Amino acid sequence: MFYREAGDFKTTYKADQAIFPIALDRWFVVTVVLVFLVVVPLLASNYMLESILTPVLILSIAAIGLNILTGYAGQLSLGTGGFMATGAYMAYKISTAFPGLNIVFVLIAAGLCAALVGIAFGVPSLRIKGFYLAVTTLAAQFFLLWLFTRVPWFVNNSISGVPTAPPRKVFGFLVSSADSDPIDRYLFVFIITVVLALVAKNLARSRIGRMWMAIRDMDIAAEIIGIRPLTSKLTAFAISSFYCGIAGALWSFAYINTVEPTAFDINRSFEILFMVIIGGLGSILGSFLGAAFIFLFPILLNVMPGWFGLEISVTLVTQVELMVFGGMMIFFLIVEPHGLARLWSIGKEKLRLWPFPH
Amino acid sequence: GTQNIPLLVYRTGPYAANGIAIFAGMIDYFKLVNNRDGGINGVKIKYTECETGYKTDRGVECYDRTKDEYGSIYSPVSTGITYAIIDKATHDKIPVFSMGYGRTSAADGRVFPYIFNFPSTYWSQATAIIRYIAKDLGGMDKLKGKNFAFIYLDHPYGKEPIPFLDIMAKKFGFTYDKYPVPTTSMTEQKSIWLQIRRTKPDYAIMWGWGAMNPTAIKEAASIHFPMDHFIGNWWSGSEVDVKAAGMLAKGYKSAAMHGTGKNYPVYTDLKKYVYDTKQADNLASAGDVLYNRGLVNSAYVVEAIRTAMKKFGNKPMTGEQIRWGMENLDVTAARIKELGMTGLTPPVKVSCANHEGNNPGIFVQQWDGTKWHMIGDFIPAMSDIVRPIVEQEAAKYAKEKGITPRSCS
Amino acid sequence: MTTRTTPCAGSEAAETEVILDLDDISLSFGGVQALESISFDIRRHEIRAIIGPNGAGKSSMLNVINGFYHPQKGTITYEGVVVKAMKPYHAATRGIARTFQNIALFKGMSTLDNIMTGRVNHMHAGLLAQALYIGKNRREEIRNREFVETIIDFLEIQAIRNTPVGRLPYGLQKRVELGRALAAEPKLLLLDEPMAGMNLEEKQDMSRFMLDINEQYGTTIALIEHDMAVVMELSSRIVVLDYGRKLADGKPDEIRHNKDVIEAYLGVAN
Amino acid sequence: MPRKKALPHAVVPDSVVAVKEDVVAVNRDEGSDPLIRISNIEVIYDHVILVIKGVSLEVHEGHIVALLGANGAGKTTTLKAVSNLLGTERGDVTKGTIELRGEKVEKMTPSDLVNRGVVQVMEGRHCFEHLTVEENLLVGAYTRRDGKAAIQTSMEKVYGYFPRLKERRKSQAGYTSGGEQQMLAIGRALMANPSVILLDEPSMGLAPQLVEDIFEIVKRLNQEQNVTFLLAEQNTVVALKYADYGYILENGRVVMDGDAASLAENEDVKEFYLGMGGGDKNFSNVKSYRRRKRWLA
Amino acid sequence: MDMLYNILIAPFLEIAKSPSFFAEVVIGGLMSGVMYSLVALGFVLIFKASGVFNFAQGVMVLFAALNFSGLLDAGLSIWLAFPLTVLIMVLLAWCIERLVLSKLVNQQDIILFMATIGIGYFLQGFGEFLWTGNVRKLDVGIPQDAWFFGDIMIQQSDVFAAVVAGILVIVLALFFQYTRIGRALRAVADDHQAAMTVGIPLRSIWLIVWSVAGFVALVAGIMWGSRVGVQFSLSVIALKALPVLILGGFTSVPGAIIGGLIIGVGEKVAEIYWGPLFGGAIEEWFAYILAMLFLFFRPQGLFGERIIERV
Ligand SMILES: Nc1ncnc2c1ncn2[C@@H]1O[C@H](COP(=O)(O)OP(=O)(O)OP(=O)(O)O)[C@@H](O)[C@H]1O
Ligand SMILES: Nc1ncnc2c1ncn2[C@@H]1O[C@H](COP(=O)(O)OP(=O)(O)OP(=O)(O)O)[C@@H](O)[C@H]1O
Ligand SMILES: [Mg+2]
Ligand SMILES: [Mg+2]
Repeated sequence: MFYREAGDFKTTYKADQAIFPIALDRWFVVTVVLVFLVVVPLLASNYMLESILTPVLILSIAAIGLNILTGYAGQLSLGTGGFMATGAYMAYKISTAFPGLNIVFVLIAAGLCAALVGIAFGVPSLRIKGFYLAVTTLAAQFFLLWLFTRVPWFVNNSISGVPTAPPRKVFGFLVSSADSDPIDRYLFVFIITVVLALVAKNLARSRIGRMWMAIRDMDIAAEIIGIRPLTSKLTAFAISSFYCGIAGALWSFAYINTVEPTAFDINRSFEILFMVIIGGLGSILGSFLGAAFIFLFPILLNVMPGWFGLEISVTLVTQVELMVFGGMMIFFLIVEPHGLARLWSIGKEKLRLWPFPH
Repeated sequence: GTQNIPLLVYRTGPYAANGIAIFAGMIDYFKLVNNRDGGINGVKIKYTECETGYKTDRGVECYDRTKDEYGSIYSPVSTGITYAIIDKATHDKIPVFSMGYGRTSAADGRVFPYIFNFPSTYWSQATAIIRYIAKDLGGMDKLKGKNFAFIYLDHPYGKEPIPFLDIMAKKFGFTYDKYPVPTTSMTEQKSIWLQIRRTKPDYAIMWGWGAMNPTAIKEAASIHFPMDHFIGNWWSGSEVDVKAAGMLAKGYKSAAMHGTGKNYPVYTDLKKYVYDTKQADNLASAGDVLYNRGLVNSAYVVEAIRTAMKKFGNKPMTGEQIRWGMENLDVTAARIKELGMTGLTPPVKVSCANHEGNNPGIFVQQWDGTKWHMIGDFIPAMSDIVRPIVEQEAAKYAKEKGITPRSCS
Repeated sequence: MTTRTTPCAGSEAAETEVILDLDDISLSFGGVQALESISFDIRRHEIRAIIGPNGAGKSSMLNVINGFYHPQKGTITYEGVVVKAMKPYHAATRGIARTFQNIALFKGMSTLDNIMTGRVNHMHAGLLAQALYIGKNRREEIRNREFVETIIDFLEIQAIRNTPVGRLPYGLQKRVELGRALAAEPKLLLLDEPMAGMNLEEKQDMSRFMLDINEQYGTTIALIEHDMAVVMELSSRIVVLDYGRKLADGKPDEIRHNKDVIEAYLGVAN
Repeated sequence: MPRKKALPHAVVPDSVVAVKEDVVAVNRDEGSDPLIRISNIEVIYDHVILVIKGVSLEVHEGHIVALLGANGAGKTTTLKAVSNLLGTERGDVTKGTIELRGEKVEKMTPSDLVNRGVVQVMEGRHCFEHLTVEENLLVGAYTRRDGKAAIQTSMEKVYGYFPRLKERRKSQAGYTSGGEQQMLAIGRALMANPSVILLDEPSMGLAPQLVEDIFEIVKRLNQEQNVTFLLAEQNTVVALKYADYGYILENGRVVMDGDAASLAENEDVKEFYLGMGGGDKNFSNVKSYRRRKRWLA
Repeated sequence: MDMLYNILIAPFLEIAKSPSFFAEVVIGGLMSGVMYSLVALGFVLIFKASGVFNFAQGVMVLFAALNFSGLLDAGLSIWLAFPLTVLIMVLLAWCIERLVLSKLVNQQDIILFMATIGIGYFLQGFGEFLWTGNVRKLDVGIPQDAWFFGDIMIQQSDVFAAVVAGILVIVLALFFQYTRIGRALRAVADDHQAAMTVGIPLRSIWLIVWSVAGFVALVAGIMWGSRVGVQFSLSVIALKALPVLILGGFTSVPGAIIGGLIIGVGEKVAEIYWGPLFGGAIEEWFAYILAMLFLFFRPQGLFGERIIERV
């Protein structure tokens, strides 16, 4: 009864096809965005902004990227880290090669590089499917990281191979490197995230999104009704990698400040995959929920004993963290295999029926 | 108040074995200072741990989480995390003490006022190892025409010495082959050792960490590589690296920045004030190479704080004040004796321009199948070739970041 | 579209041109000869039934027509052009749509989206327009949505517009699948047992839909169905397959009384 | 409806066809406890979708009970509730009980049920794609302990029912035609030597004479081995012809039940399920917008 | 031109120059291939039986080895520690079946896949919790020295591992071939629901299979552990087993061995003769690329079951 769509009539298809057709949803989303845009920067501590919100947002972008590929187009990928690394290294390369170039364009260019790489590694998906494909995407993961550590050109021959992100400005605000104000950095990342999320949502509800989902749900039937597997799969790989590339670049530029290979290793690929699955395959909202959950949950477990004044050794906490984390993942999968996003919508449905059980 | 100190630790994950020993040493020393002396000049040390699992992003998050309350000085014991927090710490005016790891060019204190990497950097260490080999061979001129194998972790850490090996190879006329070991398959080195068996290098030098080390040592032993011609750096020379191979590893050598074993007066105090009161963090590792490294690390930190207190008074020091203490640190032989660490750690003196300390170089230790033994004397680094490159790299960094190096004169 | 008096369009169809001509088609899988020198044609605007016992090769025939299987022998002429080694999506772009015997809907998508996918080849907005949902894409989405809504109305599935099809009961899924095929505005519609799993009333509905499609849009239909009452009444001509061979071909009345067909397929009870 | 035999597909002995009605009656023991008793169950999918709203029904030993109803009425769901497969579809029996010979089925796993002789033929075939036809049949006999020879005999019997399967026995089930898969699904269930069979739309996708054959087999098993059937079927004409008792489901509720014969006489059933009411109904001139009568709106 | 010469010709000249070394490389490759196969075998078992891509297999190797060496360190004899560890693995299988798999019947593959990763996390934390993150030495008397046949060196431990792997594969292959369960497993992998309707008890089937996989993990853990010590990185070997797995085909026991041998030889030869041209460590990705190219021609792997594509 709290959540209702009744009385919310639509008279045109235009209205019905709006991004959030239900008024309550629309207001909710707008409010959330405004809160994060205005209220949060005013109230949140620097730690909150730079170590919690910023990385969660960046990971959300990567999760959206992978969700496009795995959740929408159904191509399981374990190469996310590699595509993120491509974005990070190319962003570094481009921004040092053209110091005057606005960072927004640097990001786009880096994303495009990642997209190209994504297409190259997406080609096998035309023949190889399911877990077989998943394993071959590891080739992208390992090959790309190998490439970036092996070829000094990518890091401008820096001896350590771990260059620091150069300081870059947007509208006069410093948004990358350690000297930038956490608020500026956060807002920069936030705006990019919102834009990319909107774009992803738009793609998902357009022709291309339906093509992806068709390929995902039944590729043979999709081909028979006129969907070309080649274009749909490769666009999925390209766009997904574009997102991951931007996420990787932001990770290096706006979060850890260095361009280093271990930030994009295989564990990162898995981490993003968890986010997508715990959040909900094929859901943009889920990407955010998943990113927040997977990133924050371990931190929460770490700091929680402190709140209760418990003196537990960090080692024990970490071991317990792994156990609880693993357990929670299984728990969530059992409770709702379709992820947090589905839990959310079931919650809404229950609210709609409330106080009646059905 | 208390002197708050953050510890970015890792006791889980792939490098847990190393972390367990090293952080036990660090913590036990703080406990010792608290229990024996009632803190540093009466200011008790309060440390907080944050588990990083050796992961860079977790390290950054730990840094951010701890820096407001505890941000006085960081020793992450991870080159990756060090790199990631160099800029942040500089911005936040918190010193980073990367003792014998991290960014080598940070030894130039003019460009990196907050980063310290004494008693020695990777580059210095590499030159000292070559110097040791030369000594072993009977003179620098004997290096000519020799061939070495360089086995390293394929990671920023492992790659640091490569430019220097290149420079020295040219300078002294030796050649060397590079064998990277990927972080994802540290335990699979068959092809490397097959190649080494074929090329039969005169010496093998290793820059390894974690599971890579024991694997390499075992493989070397099983191809019957002469173990006394196999030399690791000081992150490849602890008990966890050789124990798995046991007697097979007999003869294996490694660089060391400090002494091994428990035969130092400080251990008497440790036993009395820490172990016997059942406060030891991990008693099993006491006396291990990495445990001693932790002790030394903490001792330097404590001495730096003490130095700072001389100037700023006996109260908890801020990051900036500790930085001053680090920069004016002068641990003399006499002071080392007072600390009960004679033989455990060599003297070091840091200056504004030189954050590597005035005395870079290595000891060499050898595994006898059950224990590490120090062999020979301290081997100084070739600072004459290291320092110019340090300055050159630092200048390059300064230019890239738009930093004007401060003046130290 | 009120009451129909003429049974079907069959009689006129006889005079119209041939839309699809299959000549001497043979298809085998390893040892199984699924089709053996089959020839028949389909004329524009007719309802052509393909019947035969289980495993006779009916579905395989449809697969050959839309390029999913490539026959080892024989020629396919579609709208006067010989087609060779056609990919399934080529068939779709040329106006051949179909439904499947084992429902092949996109389970994770809503009814609406499923039907909208049928229109992929009628939409052309660029990637950027789709990303921003502006201009051409928005107009296209709305235009096609309108078209799809007419299909939804036509098939009377308004109520399940937004239900994920995985949750629908079998019969409704069949209906949605028909909708998806219709959305492509096909010239030739291949229906593989569209009425399996339906009760009488639903079959009647389905029949009505097919006739309306055939009449309103002039769509040619190739129909596989095991319910003889339906086949006999709807189709203009029937081809009978029996384990890869063509057993008979002709008007319903001829087939009904064909001895071979009765023996092989219909049984005397019918 | 005496049928001529000599059809190549299924050889059903005449004796089976010529069942006398009074023989049927003798077998029925109405007074005893039912074999399957479903009392007032409610099923919810996905925590929120209520599809069965208080269905009660009984199946007595040796009966053939038909579940009829339109698409989406809840037949499949009811059958799955009995065989305890709902859990795997995120469905839940939230109210009511289902008992098999007085035992609650919710405590049993599906394989326990098979061990008690209850086998289900699922809607939509569900063959093991990668196994050959023959292997599928052998897996069907998984629970049997009476030896290879007995299983072989059963297999021959199944091949006797469905000669087409024998021809295709070496090919992977995934590559057989729809109808062949349907035969396989039924044949596989028979391999378990069940005493109760839950049949979900057995006639779907089968050629007309095979439909009759299938029901003849049902009848014969019922007669000769006293196998009990609960079947969901769209083909109402045939279903009511062979069943003893019928339930009509609509929208998750039982709207009518009774002896098959009396149901077949019911005017509404006649009109909506048998297509016999309202005069000349056929497929080519159905009225476009016909008011549907429903028991429940 | 030079580049082409270096890539296309020089390595072969080198091979020709020293055939005995080449032989050694090949043998070395075969041996490490066997070691991968041991891990891959566990994957195959579980995939074959339930269609679950068990990513926790690597951690199970670690967990088994940790328990085994932990018990040995606690003073138990091998003859006691081994059956005890087997028991622990069976118990683990039971827990996994009870708490995880039985709740996820009939879910999408990817969900089950994720669940196994969750299991992996749990086990890793649990293993470290029980036995700490220290490196443990494992010595069960597997000979660690090498034999020299003229120029060619063969490690005794490799030969030992190969023999053990061979026995394991034969036993498992026979098990799948000649038992009723073998067929039932394949049925389960195809369709959980249908398998239940024919009376296959998923519970006990899964218990059996996971127990056997746990046993295989223990064997792999002992082999690997006595080589490199029992430590966290054992769980990472699983990554190396993946290309082996897809090359051989997910569902084939012999495929795991053949795939292992191909990958082992391929990557060693590539690393030694071509690696230096690219700065080394091409092993890291070579196996994946090799497997990928291979799959292009046979999407189901060497011995995998044909992927059924039908409408
Ligand atoms: N997995 C599911 N999730 C959600 N709803 C479902 C699910 N399965 C079935 N339903 C819903 O339950 C209702 C009953 O479905 P069921 O399949 O039992 O009908 P049926 O009588 O067997 O129909 P049909 O004759 O078409 O097979 C339908 O409205 C359907 O939408
Ligand atoms: N891809 C394939 N590989 C092997 N055999 C196949 C393949 N496709 C079809 N067949 C075989 O070809 C024969 C014809 O199959 P088809 O599906 O065309 O039959 P159908 O006439 O549609 O039968 P039904 O009425 O049962 O659907 C069957 O025996 C089937 O097993
Ligand atoms: Mg068919
Ligand atoms: Mg049904």
